[in-house]
Amino acid sequence: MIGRVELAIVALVLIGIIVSSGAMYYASVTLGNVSTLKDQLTDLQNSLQSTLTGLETTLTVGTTDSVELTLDPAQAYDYFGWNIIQQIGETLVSVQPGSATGADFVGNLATGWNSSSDLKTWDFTLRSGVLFPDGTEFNATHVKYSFDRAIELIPQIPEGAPAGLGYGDIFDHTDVISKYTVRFVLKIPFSPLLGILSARSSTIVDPKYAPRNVQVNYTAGDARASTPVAFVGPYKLSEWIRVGGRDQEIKLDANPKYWNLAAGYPRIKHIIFKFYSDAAGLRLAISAGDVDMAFRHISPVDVLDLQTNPNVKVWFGTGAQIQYLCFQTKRAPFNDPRVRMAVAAALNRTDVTERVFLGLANPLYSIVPPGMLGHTEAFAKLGEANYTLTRSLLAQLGYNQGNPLKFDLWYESSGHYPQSEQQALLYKQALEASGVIAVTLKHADWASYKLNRDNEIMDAYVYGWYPDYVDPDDYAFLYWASWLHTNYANATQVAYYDQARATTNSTLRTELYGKIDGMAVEQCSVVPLWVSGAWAVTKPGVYSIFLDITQDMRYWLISK
Amino acid sequence: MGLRSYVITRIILTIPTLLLLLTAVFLVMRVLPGDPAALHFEKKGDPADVERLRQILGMDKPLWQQYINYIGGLVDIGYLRQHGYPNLGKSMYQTSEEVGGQVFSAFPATLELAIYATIIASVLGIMLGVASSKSYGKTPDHLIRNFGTITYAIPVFFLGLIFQLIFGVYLGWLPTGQRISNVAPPTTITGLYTIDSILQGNIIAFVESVRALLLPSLTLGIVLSGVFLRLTRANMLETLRLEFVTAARARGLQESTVTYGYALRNAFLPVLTMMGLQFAMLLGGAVLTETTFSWPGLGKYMVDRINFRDYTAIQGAVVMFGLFVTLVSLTVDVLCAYLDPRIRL
Amino acid sequence: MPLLKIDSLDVEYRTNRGRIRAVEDVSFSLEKGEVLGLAGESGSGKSTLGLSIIRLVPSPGVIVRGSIEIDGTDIVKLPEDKMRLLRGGKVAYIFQDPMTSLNPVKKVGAHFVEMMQTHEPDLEKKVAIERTEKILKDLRIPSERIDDYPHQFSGGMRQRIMIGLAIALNPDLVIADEPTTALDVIVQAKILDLLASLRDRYGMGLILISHDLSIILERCDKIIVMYGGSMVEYAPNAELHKNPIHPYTQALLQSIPNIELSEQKLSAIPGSPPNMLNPPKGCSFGPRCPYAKEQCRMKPSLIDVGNDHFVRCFATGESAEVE
Amino acid sequence: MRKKTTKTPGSFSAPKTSGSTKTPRSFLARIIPGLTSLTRRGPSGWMVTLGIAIVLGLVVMTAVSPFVVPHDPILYHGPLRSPPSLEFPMGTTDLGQDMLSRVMMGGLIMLQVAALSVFICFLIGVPLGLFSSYVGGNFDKTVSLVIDAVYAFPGLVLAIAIAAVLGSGVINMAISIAVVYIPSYYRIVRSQVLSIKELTYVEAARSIGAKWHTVLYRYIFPNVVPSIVTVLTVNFADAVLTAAGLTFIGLGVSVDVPDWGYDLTNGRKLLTSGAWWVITFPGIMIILLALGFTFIGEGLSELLNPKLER
Repeated sequence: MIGRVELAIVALVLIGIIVSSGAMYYASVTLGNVSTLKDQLTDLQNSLQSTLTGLETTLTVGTTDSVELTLDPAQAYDYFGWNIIQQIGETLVSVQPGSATGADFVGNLATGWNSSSDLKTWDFTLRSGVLFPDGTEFNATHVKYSFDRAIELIPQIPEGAPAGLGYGDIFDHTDVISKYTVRFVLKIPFSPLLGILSARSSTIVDPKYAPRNVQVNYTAGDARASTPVAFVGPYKLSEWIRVGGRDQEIKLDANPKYWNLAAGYPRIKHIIFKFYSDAAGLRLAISAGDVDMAFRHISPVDVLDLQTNPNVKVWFGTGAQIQYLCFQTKRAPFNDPRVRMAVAAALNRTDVTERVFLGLANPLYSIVPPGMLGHTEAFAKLGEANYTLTRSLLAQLGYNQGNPLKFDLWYESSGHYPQSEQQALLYKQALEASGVIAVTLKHADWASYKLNRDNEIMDAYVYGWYPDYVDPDDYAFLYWASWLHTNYANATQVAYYDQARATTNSTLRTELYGKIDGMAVEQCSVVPLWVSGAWAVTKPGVYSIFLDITQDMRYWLISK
Repeated sequence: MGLRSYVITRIILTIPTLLLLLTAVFLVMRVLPGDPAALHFEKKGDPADVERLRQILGMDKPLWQQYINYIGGLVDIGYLRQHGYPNLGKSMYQTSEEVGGQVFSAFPATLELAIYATIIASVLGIMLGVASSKSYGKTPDHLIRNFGTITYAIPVFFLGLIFQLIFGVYLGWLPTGQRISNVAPPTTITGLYTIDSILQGNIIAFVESVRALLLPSLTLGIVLSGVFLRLTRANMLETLRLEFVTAARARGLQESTVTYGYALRNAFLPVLTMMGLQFAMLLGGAVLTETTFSWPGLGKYMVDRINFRDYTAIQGAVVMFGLFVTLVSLTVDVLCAYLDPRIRL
Repeated sequence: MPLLKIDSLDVEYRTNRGRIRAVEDVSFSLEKGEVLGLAGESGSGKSTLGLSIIRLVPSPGVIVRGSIEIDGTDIVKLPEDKMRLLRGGKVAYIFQDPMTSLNPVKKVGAHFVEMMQTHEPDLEKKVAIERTEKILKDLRIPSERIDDYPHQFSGGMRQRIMIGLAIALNPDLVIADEPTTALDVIVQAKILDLLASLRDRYGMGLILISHDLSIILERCDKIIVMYGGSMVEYAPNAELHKNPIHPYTQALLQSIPNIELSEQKLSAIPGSPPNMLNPPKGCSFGPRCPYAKEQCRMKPSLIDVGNDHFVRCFATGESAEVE
Repeated sequence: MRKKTTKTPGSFSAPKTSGSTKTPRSFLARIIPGLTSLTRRGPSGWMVTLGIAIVLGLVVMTAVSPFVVPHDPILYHGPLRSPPSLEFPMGTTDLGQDMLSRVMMGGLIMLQVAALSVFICFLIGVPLGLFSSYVGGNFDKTVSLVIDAVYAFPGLVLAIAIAAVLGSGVINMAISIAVVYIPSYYRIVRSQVLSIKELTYVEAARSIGAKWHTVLYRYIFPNVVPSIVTVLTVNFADAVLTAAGLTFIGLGVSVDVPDWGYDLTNGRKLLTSGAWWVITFPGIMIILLALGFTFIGEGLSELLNPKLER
């Protein structure tokens, strides 16, 4: 009826579509993911499949996470990347699912191990008959190759996991003793080695896809080429789509050559990951039944809300993610331990865990999270919102109502940490309630936050930590970690730390970590704040989810 | 002059504008507080590493040279042919990744949203505009005008949130995020899910992608319909008072023919021209809409990267937006030229 | 029965600033083949009168009283859809400005085809086009220009096209509203001749609206002189010419340059047309009338002075000796 | 008889339509009573009055709120996420803060940003427009080219990019918004000047040797004022919305200042658990503020050039 008017609109739209389609098609061709008929068919199949509910063979998982950059063990240092690597690859040893302390190690690709008395030479007997997809049998050379590669790449990838975990300072070299025996020779006595070896950065790679001196990155349209990990794990990475550097779709298929097939793993044949960019979207997806399981990050509010929802099941577990308050100790006011202690005493952790995390996190009084060896309640000594102590300490230094202690409290504002704004606000309130402290809240996005930290311009700032491996060794050093730029150093504490590394005697280690905590309370260079809980939400029909202290999600154990 | 020569001159005219735009973006992005390269590192800000990053990003060179490389990269056809996207440099946050690739992978989402929003906005806006101009000064006219004014004052993301609240949370009818849910996305051909799914005869995917599109495009469309409404109304009122409209009536033509074939048909050209300009506004709204509906498009990409101070990425996104807008306004002008017989001789 | 019969017609514009009487107590009738002239200054309501005959008085305007009968049917109460088919079909209207009265984005031919098909829905496009070409030929417009756009024609051609559109469905009545005002003198003559010839050919009734009395005098059989919305004088051409009664008519005639008599003094009419928002009481010409007297404060009625001559003035008696 | 001139909206019009006959002074002289008798000017007048009322209302509310709010918008700690009730008419946030108090005080940031950015725009856009269009030539050409390039670009995208570079905070927000809206001032001023420049009384002024700046500010500027006023008010609305947008994507101010934009962003997290009140009320306030300015703007523009008056 409109005639040329319609024509105009339609033409406008069409031209837009055509032009861009041209460009996009061009892009897709040159990127090499031209859709073949087969692709389309499997695609149709998938869509049909996953719309039919109650298919035992597929588990759809929703998450707000995303692989940060790569699935290359020599680089990946983010939770989700590690989680995927764990599904598709294998380490020599791993922590027994459900382990309370995270210290019960079982062999995966290794069947046995022993260390020299000085803890500098470790021999591992390898499992025989483990096959790569192409039929090659896994052997000691693969182990050597993997570790040599990881360590060689450190200078190239200073922000990678092996660098972060200090492989360079720990490993001297790796020897192939026999086809099924490999020896690690260390630079230092290192008791938590099993922990390191269970970390994803120690995943065995497939030389065919893992060039010796180049990091492997995402290649659009070719899942296999996108990761160097040797597909000896329970699953294979069969699809990986990224858009704008963020995951859009990941599909895992059961590995027909998995060494532990006999035990009936993996229980579920296909895992499909759906990526939501915020907790709200994920929460809606699980309550609408769009996904079988929602893991990381359903917000505490939603979790409590979902607990009353009969259509879903909420799983709770042990958390090991901690946050702590750092002080810039190189200048006033925090160059004085008493000031730091005064602030530490005025903190009100419970208020935060109750109001911000609604009880899904717990106050932390030791840098080592509960459950792990060497966890203490040291900081409880300073009390919660213990204003009498605060006032008396600050009084000695001439701070009072009229002349309060003034400083900037910094928080990260781009969602890198959960609800950091609200936390900061409550910390400020608690501190100012003492009447002798005046806090100025400052915030920065994650990148600038790190820059500020390195430039040491922040008086006090909140930071977080996540376990690389389940051992106090991965936590205790935070008190003086150089990259935190607190400029706090304490030879005694470091000495204790090294001693603890040099012994397997757990009572002794417990004692040593206890001492470190004890001194930390006096020094307050870094003050533990809280340790998170862990939770996952699933449909009622999903079983055997282990949320243990390792924080690992082991998809191959899950059944529905 | 023929249509062709008009088009050519029009294209030539856009070049300086584009160049200016690119330069502006470049300058803004280089006037940074702090050292972008140093931002990258989680643990150690080791100067050597920072230097390495600088080299990767070519920031060790003097500014003018960086500028040359930047412009040069954009017009590097060889690179384009090899990768299928222009050279926008490497991402600061994911140094191994090409910004061009990331931007191009995110663009279709934005394009699809923009297209459907434009359709909704223009159809809604024009229809209402015509209606109100026909009932000038009467109640419907006032109602429609107020609607227009209010849409103008609603923050697009607020409307989006309300829609999510109603249709997502309470009624649970429509997905509140993502381009497609429940099923795997169709294989990439155009990158527009609705088109691709049809091309592949994948009905489920089509339905799902439309469901996902509904809320975002409605939000954006409604907010922008106000502008189109206003334009249409004003131009209609102008045209309705011209003599040829009365003459048409005097020839006994149906009122609908007079309204659309005569009045709107003539009022439409200026409206269309303005639409070209408004498209920029639409893209602005798209950024917020994408953030609200976690729509994996260019806007969301840009907002995400702000958190990482990934300036090369932000720059790339902004450039892409610029190119898009230029392309559209070009198309619109050419379309007007084609539709207006008076230009065509 | 007359082709057009208007009886005591009142038309008002109802603006938010008050009511404007644009046409007041107008009555006349017109036979087929007759040419009626409507003369008067701009704002005298002649255009409104013309438009009210096809019931297209612009928006705030309404016909408040009286009847307009075309072939005996009163169109004032006619339902809109019937009225619509009357327009262009039985009654055609030609507008003042040919430049703006064609749709600039429509081909000339399309105007014709569209119109024909609206009135004869089952008419094939082919036939319509053939007819159009024929009409254009009659108007001496090369038929291959059927696919040109209006802006490609000269003013005179466009007016011919408008006329073509008017007669396309050979109507019984054509209303030409200042058809030549926008054109230069030579073209003017051509257009008027064309109208005349068409009238002779098709024998339709023609209403010629113009502010230019001279045109009316040389083209029309009957003449209505309008002032301030009411018809002040109504007479056959010759009668009016030799015996104009109303002072206004006289004044108008005075102001026409006359070729015959040399040194004749042209007189302009003093004062300005009435403000229709609050018109003068009584005779609307009163304020400007040289002969105004007490009684003129009352409204004069239309008086028949014999041989089809009607005048709205108290001066009917004496006026003769004024000359 | 004498003609009565009835005062019509038409006579209260922009120089574009009637500037040639009016000298600037008489025009300004006419604008005052015009504004005082707004409501007698039909719907447009009502619009303006309503708009002014809304804006003033919100400003006053923000100004007095610190003294009248029931609770401290930041520190108060009530029940978490409780829906609207007698005690908390607008409910509470996830931290148990009283929404009513937050809504009452939350306008400050918006108003500051909007005002500041409009001020900057005005300060740069208007003189630039006046000057470049008056002198014309290459200077004018170049400036116009640059301005048009900026104008053609998605405003919000640009604002975001700039804000991302500058970082958060009131002033930075204001600057990034200003950059986006300067063109609209420049363009309107320029188009106006170009038309007025040629008018007889300006020519006259020039011919009697008035200095260029005198001509610019005594003769031309006053005639541009009305259109500037219109742009200004509309721009206010835009600034408010853009500011809200920037806050929404996390380029806003710190958490210890009550702000509508922040509540909207934060409330989004609570949406899924059905806490509608945290976003709804601040949202409405933002809409009201923007609406107020829009009303003023639209009303004015119709009063100033009543094209469509029949």
